[in-house]
Amino acid sequence: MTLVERPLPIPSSPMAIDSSGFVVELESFSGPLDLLLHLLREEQVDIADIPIARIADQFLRAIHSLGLNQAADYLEMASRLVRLKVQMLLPRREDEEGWDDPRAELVRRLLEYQQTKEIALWLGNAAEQQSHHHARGYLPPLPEAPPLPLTLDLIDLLAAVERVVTGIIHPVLHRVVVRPLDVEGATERILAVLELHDACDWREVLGSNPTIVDILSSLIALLELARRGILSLNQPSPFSPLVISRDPTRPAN
Amino acid sequence: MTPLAQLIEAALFAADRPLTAEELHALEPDRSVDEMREAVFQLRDHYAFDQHGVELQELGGGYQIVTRAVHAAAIERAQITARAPRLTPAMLETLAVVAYRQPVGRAEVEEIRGVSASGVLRTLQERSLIEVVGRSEGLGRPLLYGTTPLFLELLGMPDIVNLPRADELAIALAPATPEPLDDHEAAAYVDADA
Amino acid sequence: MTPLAQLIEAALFAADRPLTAEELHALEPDRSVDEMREAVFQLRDHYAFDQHGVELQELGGGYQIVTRAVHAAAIERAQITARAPRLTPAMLETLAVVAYRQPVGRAEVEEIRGVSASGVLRTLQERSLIEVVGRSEGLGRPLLYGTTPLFLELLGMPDIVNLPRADELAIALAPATPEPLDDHEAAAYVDADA
Repeated sequence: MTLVERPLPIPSSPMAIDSSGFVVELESFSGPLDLLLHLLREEQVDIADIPIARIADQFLRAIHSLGLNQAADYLEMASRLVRLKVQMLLPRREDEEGWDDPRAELVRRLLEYQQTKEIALWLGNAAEQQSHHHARGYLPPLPEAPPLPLTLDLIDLLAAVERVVTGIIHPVLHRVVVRPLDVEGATERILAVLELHDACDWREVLGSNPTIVDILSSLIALLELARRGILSLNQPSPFSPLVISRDPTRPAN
Repeated sequence: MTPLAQLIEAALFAADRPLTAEELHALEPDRSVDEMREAVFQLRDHYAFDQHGVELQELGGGYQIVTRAVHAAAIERAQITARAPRLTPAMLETLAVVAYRQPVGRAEVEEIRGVSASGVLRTLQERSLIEVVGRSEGLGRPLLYGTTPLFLELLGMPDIVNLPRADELAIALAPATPEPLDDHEAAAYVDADA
Repeated sequence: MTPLAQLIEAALFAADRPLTAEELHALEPDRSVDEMREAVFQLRDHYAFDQHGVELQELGGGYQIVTRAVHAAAIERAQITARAPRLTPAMLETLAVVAYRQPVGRAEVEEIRGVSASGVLRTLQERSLIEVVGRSEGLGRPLLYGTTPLFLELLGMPDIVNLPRADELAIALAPATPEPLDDHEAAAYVDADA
């Protein structure tokens, strides 16, 4: 895929620009796939070769102004796009055979959805045409006759049960389990290692038999220390180990 | 038929009430009311001359196309105009609640469906699909409803126990708040990582 | 017009929906269904030949008299009757999926459209454009939906087979798509980098 960055095109209708960036009127879209197709059309790119990174960024920007009733559907698509973006950005080994394009599933869904939209357009036109024909307006009163037997079947009744049940609002309880991360301890451990060495390997700061909590604590500590300029993180080449080095301008205490 | 008679035929057909000559005039404001009236008579004569199954009647100062009386008996016999009345969604939903929760009071039906239920309950009662089966012990001793033998008959079921059990339905009717992870499981989950 | 065509005209005028040849047969059980059908076509030809304001359409497996499209503008301008409310894009897309995949469950509709579908399915059901046609064998035995005769009536179609075939559409689905990376492989792929 091409990762050549072009300046973002000025979004045209149904997008509108305001001072805070651009705002999408999501009412104009019938769902995340519709919005995605719109962005692809704006970019004039082939569905079969989607520039995922750029489209994912635009999608995230577009849903920024989302009304909350549809949020879940759009956010789910956003997370898919971000995941695809990550998969596309991961370097590939030269010797890798038969690499499956992670975008294939999205492409299939977009094509299927595009076909659905085409049918919907056809149906809409047919309904529009037929709306020019009016049926009989006046209906004669029913003749005085014994009422016909009611019709009731199990499928109708069960459909009604489902409608009732889905209409009931259940309070949804989430229990968040707090996992204690020891970022301070990890920070101390990393600084202690860097006291002794100018540079070290990621594994050296973890200690022996690290738990997932240790790994996460160390990762956050490393990122925080890098952000504060106390150390720098480097990966010399794809797939090589990460090198953690003390900021050369800061002498070891 | 002249174009004006065609237009009048279409309008009288689509209208749900007799139309006066003035109302018909709105169809073609360029023509006079008299011209419209003349075209109406042309349509009437056409129906009579060609022996149509319908005729044009003057009713309450307006005009209307009606079926000729001679066909009324055959149409009624074939019951073509009547549809077997189907239950509305509101009736079905109320019936669903009563079937699965009986004996059940109005308040509970309203709480589950989120709308007032007195009208629908009365209609269902009039149609003999539900009946009063007792009174609750609660405040004001409200009436309790249950389904009738006719209800089972319409569903072709020998007994109420033949209804699919609630736990066989996609989502169980029973009060179903999703069980949160209990403390024991949560603890086990954390331990597994350690 | 023949007496049989007259009777059919009267019956079609009195009905609020398309009538099938079998329903019309109940008007004159002594005649054959084929004879009834022939008389229907005679009526249709009469309307066309005499340039009536109405025409006979084949809709949803039956026959119905409707006004000719050329008069629609005048009828609506004169406020004699209103046009049916338009279908929203969400409703049209959902109808497209149901029409081509029926019988189809809610999950499949949601998978194709990428949005939750329970609200729009319910609306279409309340407008009698789709109906429950059965239950799937799958987990939870979800309800399956199909289109109704009213759906065909609304689109002016005699039968569901009159929908365009998939290969007549501009975008035909690719016959085979490669399997996407599944979670397991994706995880292994990331691990290889560590």
